[in-house]
Amino acid sequence: MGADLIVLAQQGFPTPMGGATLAHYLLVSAIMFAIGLIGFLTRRNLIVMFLCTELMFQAGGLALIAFSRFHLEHSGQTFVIFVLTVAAAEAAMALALVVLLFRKRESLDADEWTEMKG
Amino acid sequence: MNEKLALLVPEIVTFLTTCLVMVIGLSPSLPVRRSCGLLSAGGLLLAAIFAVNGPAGDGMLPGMAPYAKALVALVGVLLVLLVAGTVDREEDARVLRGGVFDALRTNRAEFYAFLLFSLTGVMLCASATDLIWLFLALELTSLPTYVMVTMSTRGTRSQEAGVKYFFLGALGAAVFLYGFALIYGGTGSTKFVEIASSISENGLGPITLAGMVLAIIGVSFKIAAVPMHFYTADVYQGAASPVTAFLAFVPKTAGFLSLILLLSLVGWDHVGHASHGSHDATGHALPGSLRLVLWVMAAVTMTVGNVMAVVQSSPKRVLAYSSIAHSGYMLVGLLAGPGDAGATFAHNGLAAVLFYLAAYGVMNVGAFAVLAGLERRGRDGRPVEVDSFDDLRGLCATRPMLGWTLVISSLSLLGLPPLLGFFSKLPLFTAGIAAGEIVLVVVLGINSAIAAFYYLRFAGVALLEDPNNGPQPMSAPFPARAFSGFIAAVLVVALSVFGSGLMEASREAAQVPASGHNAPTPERHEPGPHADSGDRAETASMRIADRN
Amino acid sequence: MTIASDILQAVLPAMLGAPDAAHAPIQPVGAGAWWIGLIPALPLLSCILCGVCAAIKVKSKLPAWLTVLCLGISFMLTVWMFQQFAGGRSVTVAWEWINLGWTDSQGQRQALVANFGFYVDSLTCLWMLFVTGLATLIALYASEYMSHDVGAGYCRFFAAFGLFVFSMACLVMGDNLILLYLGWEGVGLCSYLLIGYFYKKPSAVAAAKKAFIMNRIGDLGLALGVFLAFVQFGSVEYKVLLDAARPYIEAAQAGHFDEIPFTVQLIPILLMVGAFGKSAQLPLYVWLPDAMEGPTPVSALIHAATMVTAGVYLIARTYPLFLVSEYALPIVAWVGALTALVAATIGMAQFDIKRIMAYSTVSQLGYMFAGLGVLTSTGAAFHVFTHAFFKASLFLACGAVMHGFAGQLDLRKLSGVGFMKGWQVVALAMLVGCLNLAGFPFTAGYFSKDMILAEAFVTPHMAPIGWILLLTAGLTAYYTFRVFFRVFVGPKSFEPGDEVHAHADHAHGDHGHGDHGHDAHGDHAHAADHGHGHAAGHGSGEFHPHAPGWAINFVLAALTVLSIGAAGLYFLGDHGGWVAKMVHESSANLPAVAHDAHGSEGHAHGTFLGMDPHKVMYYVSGIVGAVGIIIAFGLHYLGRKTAATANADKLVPLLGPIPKLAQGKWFVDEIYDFLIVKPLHLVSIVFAYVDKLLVDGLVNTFGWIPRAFGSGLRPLQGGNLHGYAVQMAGGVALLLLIVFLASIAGL
Amino acid sequence: MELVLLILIPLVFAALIALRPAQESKFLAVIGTLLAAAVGVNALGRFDWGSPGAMQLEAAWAWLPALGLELSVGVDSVAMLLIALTLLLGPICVFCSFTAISQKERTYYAWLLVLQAAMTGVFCARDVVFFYTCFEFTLVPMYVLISLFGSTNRKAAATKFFLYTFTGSVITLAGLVYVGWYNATQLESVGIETAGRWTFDIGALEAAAQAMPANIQGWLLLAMMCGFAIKIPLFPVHTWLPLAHTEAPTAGSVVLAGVLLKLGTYGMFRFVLPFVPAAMIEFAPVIATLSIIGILYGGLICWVQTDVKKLVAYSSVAHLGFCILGLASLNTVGITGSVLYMINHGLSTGALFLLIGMVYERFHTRSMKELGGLAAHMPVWATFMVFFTMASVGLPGLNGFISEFMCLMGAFQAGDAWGSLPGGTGGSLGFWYALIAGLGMIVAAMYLLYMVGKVVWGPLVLPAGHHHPGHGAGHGGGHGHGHHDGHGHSHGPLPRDLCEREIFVLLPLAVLCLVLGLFPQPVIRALEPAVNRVVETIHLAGERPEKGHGVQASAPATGSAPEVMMVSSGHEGGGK
Repeated sequence: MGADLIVLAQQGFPTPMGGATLAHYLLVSAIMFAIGLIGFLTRRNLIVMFLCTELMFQAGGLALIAFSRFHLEHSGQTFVIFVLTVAAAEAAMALALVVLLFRKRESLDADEWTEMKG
Repeated sequence: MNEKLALLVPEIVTFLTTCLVMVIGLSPSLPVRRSCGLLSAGGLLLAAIFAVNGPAGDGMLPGMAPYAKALVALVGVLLVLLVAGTVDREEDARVLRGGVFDALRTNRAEFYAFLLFSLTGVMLCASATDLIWLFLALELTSLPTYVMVTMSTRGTRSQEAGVKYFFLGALGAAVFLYGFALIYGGTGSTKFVEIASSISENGLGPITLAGMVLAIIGVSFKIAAVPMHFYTADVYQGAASPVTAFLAFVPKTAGFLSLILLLSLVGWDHVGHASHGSHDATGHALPGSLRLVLWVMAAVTMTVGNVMAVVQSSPKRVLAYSSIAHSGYMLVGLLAGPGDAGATFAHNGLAAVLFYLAAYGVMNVGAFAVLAGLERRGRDGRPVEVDSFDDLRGLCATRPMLGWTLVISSLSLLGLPPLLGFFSKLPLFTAGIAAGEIVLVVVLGINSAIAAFYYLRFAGVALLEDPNNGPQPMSAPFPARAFSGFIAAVLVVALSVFGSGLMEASREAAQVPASGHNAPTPERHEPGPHADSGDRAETASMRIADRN
Repeated sequence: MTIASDILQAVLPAMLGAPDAAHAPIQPVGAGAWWIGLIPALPLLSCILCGVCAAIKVKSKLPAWLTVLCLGISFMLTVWMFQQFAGGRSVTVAWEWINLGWTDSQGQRQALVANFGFYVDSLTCLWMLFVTGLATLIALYASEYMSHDVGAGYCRFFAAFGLFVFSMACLVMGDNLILLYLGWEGVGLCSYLLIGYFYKKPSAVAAAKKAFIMNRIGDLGLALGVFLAFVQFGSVEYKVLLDAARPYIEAAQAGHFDEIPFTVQLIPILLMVGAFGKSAQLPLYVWLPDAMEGPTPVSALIHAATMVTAGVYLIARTYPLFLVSEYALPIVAWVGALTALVAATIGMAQFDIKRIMAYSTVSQLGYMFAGLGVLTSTGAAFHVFTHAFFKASLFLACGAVMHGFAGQLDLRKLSGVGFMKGWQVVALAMLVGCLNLAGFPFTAGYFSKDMILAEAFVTPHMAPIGWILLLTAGLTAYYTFRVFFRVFVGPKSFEPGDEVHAHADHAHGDHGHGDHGHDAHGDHAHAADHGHGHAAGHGSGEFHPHAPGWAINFVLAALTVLSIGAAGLYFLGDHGGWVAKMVHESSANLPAVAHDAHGSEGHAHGTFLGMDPHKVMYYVSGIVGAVGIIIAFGLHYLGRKTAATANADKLVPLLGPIPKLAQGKWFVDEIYDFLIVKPLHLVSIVFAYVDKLLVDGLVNTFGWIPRAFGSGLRPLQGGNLHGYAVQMAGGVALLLLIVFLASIAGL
Repeated sequence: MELVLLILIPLVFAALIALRPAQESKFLAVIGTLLAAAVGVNALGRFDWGSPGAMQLEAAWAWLPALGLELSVGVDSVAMLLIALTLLLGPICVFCSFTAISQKERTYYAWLLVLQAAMTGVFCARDVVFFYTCFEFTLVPMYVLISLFGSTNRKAAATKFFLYTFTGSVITLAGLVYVGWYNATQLESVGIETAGRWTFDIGALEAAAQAMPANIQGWLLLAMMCGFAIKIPLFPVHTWLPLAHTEAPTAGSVVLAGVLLKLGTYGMFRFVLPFVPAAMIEFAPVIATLSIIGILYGGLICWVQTDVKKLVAYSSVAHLGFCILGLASLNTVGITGSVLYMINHGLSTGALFLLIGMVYERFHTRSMKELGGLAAHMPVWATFMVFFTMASVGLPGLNGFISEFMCLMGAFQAGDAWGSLPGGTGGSLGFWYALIAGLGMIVAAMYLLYMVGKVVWGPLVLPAGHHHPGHGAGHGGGHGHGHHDGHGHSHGPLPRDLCEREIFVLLPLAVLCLVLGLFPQPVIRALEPAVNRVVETIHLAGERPEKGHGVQASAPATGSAPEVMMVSSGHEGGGK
């Protein structure tokens, strides 16, 4: 499996793109995802956490675009548009939620909300 | 384009109802506002009728779309009845007392609209033919539920539930989105048919495999399967009971429909990968690694759900964990797959899952309707939910209808014959055994026994204990809630006698077209009586061919 | 080559006294008459009638008369049966009891058939005659003896009495081993019920329980024997079984025991265990002395005359099976002889006259077994027959004493009873009984004992048994007359017992009255209450022994006559008398050997000090008996001034610990208790704890595991968003790892 | 149709009881059970006793056909007799509860009737799932009865009872479903008529299961025994029983001992023996050993109990051990004995529980330390007690004997040493099994007589607070005043000794004990063909141990060498 991945990663895009291969894009995408995840896991501020999820979404978006380019196929790009839309909707909700929560606790610390457990 | 629209009539009907409800809900007239629920129910019924009479879908499992839509719409009706009075209770009371109506302070329109949106999302999941579609449908299912949870009560618990649900949900969504991206990357298409043919031609490459795994895990957030289950108990407990019932059914259904679709991209007929009993020469199984993932998930999910439920003291948390366990059971069906082409209901794991979803929806409504049908005065004089077994004591004596609903629902959830729960678990047994997953079936059996411990507690508390000496819980002033529970209880009994039609329907719904990527193994003959499903599969494949 | 084959070779020809029996072909099994079924049915009817009496609360002697009537008719029918069917073989099937068939691996149809049917031959008649006859007499005796208990207890007594006779009839008349087993356990039940008749006495309850359980041990052997007999021969019916064993007898006679299948040889060894239990042989004899807790008529009928001879009957009935086993009869002989000796030694040291009689019963049963073992089934049967009469009469005499002296049975507290007013019949009956038991010349007991003794010396390798039995005969004479000389003659003196049931003890069994003691005295054991109350009421010296009434005297007289008359049976017919004839006509006969000479020449195989035992044993045993009586006379009569002391007391210190041990019954009960009962009880307690802690604990552990898991997992649900997210991410990673590893592994 | 009525009538009356006022419930229950009994008598009459081995009175309705279920009923003589036992105990349980149950009567009687319906259903089911449904559904009424009407520790007992038996039977279901799958998919090529179709018909599955290779049969045996052994209960999975019995109300104990335990043994008879004969042959020694351990171990534990009811409860463990020993002997005598044992144990132990319940109702204790010598206090009761104890001990002439004797005899016959003797059947048990199990007869006498000796005989002991009606005058004045029934007692309607109703409840049982002890032949004759059918199945399986696929017997040509090798290696595997 690993070997396949490397082969795939070393394939250039169908048309030259400044030497950047699919692997580079995927790597960036993965790093973005990882940063988002780590941020989500480590930060306590709800807004930052939300932004981290956005980062993860966009990592997926980046991968989609890269693949779309790789396959010379547009549906991946279409997908990204929808992802962005959804992300926007989520952002709206997140903000509303954050505001609501802030009103209750005067804080955006996610760890304030541990009433229910077990 | 037009033929596609015909497939979407139920969704469209639901959506139109949504629009209507959004408007109606803002009416200054209380009776009109109150008709939101009825209107939603009516719309859903209509959608169900269209779904039943409508054409089969054109996705991987053509039969699944109408079945799932009808199922979601009908259980949706029960849920609409159940959510009566969840929002706007104080506002209505204020208006009744002579207060001036303030459109900004009423949430009814949004609430019902979100509910219907979410249901629409599930329906769309069922008819998805494309990864993008599926993604959007899933998000459409989820996003409204975040809001519903948060606004379901005015307490901080709902908000806590909301924040946990939303953030973890977003994390899950990111995971399956990444998975979708990888699937796309591995196969070069977002269309299911093309993905499936790509996989069957080129095999399951590493990227596609990684994508599948991520997608499965991400979507399993919706079904509350381990390891994506952590939110479940807190969210279910924090949300108002009717909304909890909604959460336990709707996203779960969406999740399972999506999982079925995703797995159908790979197919269940990877000959030679099966490592189970050598006597089973059919070889109908998922690829080994996916099988392993699902196997582990199924076993761990049901076990974790059950053992956690055993130690809980809050009925809602018990039901939450049990909901996890039920997802674990259903994963067995998913793992078993559709069996041979034209397999009977008993061999078809997907049919078992689809039937189980229906059964679980009904039993679940019954159980939560009882919790929703009761309330207590809180310290501030506001009604609060009941969330302790003490409040359920002697319910059969004090409120026979609610009490017996609880007894029947919980015994059915337990899987006690001859109730519906048993007949929905039995196909999982049969399908699991047919797929050679005997160990998993035994695990399932033992888990049913563990589950008996806490379900018995529900039944025992309601039926056998004497009522509390202290202040009794009151009936919630919404007869619709108790009514929905009553219908659910009746259905639990009725379906265990007359459920064969539903089983047949779910079997047809779970037919994977024979013209798929892998021809059926020649030595297995097709039994005659199911020729019509073959026809349907053929038409579906023709349709696919046309489009291509 | 072996003991048994030698015995057979030597003795079989000798035993063929009656030439017709020797060469007669196997008689066909005829059909019996329907009324034979009435013989067991009538006692059952009396049982039911007594039950009805209890239900309608009859408060008269009606149950006794009903019982006597039914048993009397039954006896008459038995006599008729004897006239009609003795000498032949007939089967009367009352109804089909068990009939279960199957096809075996060879395709043969096999069936387990056991009918409620009655097999009548001479042996049956012999046994049934004294069973029903004695039962009738003893019922009559009991009608008076139990009169203190008129009411529910009376009904209970006679119901059990009737049931006993029914069971005994099934035992004796049953045409198959399973019906025998029914009777076997049925008599055990009645024995249990009757020993425990005074159920408020814990000792009676314990004795009853002991009797039942000891018998059950034997019953297990019997059951296994029945199983094996069925497995071997495919039937449990005598008509099949006894004939099926015949082919092997020839091999046995030729000494070729290796030609006889092991299973065939095992059958009698299993059956004999049952016989040992029922007939109180070593090592299962300990229940019988305790069984004397029951009313005396019960002791007389069940524990002396009839039930305990069932073991003898069983062996006699299945004698062909015993003959084909290499070791069965020698074992029987040895067990019998040792039992006879051990019981006699214990009997010598007891003071309770009823217990002495009980040990003498055990001892005499040992004689009978030894008789069977030394191949004189005739002697054994004859001894059973005579013993039934004289032992019944002895017991009933003891019972009369007990009845009259308020339960006093200690021979140190009674003296000169025979000289008191109204006690002459009792004393006479006692004397005759004692003479019989002691083997005084020309009594019935003398002849029957002689037969066994002589055969013991005749039979090769069995001489030690002869010596043991001879010694026992002397001991028997001694302890028998010890009782007689101390209790019935000598200075008049008595001390009444503490149980005055004759006057006021309506408590036994009459439920209505059972509890007065409680109100008055609190929680004392009940029987003790009564004792104290009445002893005080009667005061010292005011007690007047009441002499037996007409029923008791009549029965005693009748039995005395019968036990004297039984001697005459020896002279009826030739060569061993009437009993011998009866035995020869039955399954207990030693079958003929076709090929060799027979006649009295064969007797010379064994000798008694170089003489023909048959000729000298009459004198030897007579002398031994007389010596015993004389010793008893010297030690217990001569110079005795009081009831309590006698010359024998001076001897006691000389014998060291032996008298103490013998008086303590060699502490066999204690040894059993220590070796078996206590450990078993301990094991049971351990089991109870194991069950609670280990077995159930394991189950609870399984129940606890999910709970523990749940509690263990709970901390993971810490309520913290980050915690959840971390775990979710970890879970995803783990699953991906699994997939990765699985892919590498090639799944 | 009768059979369905037998299930429906109690259910209908249960519903009626639930709907009508509480005062009427006991009468409705009486009518319901008596009506069911009357229909049962009719069914007994309609049953063709000439061919008792065949399934009769059959009827079937479609039920969830998509799952292949059928609501099909039918009985052979074994089932018919067990149904008769159920129907007999039904009214008895109702009658014996008249005074014992004074609260929540509707709940009590309604569930009692539901229980009866479920039990009847088990015996007449011809469909595995229907069987299982009834089998499991008995748990609910029993759970309710124990936890509502039991004694102090009732909740725990009821829960344990439910969970323990439920857990086991789920595995049984898995096993049976496996057979269903095997029948539907694995048997197409071989000539079994019902194969290749998804069905749960017992007959069809029987044929399919017999065709399984030996190692799979072994697993199947294990799976089925999980449920049945717990229900029976076989050592070491018996611990729920003493607890449940001790806590259950009288009628509950009667039903539990009388019928519920028989569901397990009946399950073994109906499923284990005919389904997996080859495995049964292989594992008979194991099962027999467990049952013998149960006989001795349970018996000895009885011996040190102080609670009468617990003693009788443990005695059930011992008694059922005999029953299973009979089944494990795999021959006609043993299995017939076992089936008889099912009935006899129901009668005698049921009656013992009734008797203990009657005492408990009067004195509110079951401790042998607080009760003693009741023969003086309650002679009628004592008479019955001794009678039924003797039936339980296995006294010949009463019912217990025939069955116990035959069970032991069966075990004895099944000795390998005497396979060729006329009365031997061959097998893997034999002399030592019978001998050691036979020790159980002695132990039974020990503990039952110990109980009788304490409770019935001996000096009168009543619990504190239960003074016998005093006469005050002590001795002299007491004579002739013995029958002041109920005088001075605090517990209203009950006289000191048994009342007519109680005697009426016990009499039929006593009569049956006697009748079955003295005239068992009609029953034995009825059982013979049904049992022999099973025995022949086992026989066939035993004759061809080298051919795992029993069906190959009908098509001998297909038995190719490699297949035989595979199967025989599987055979070894199953043995582990």
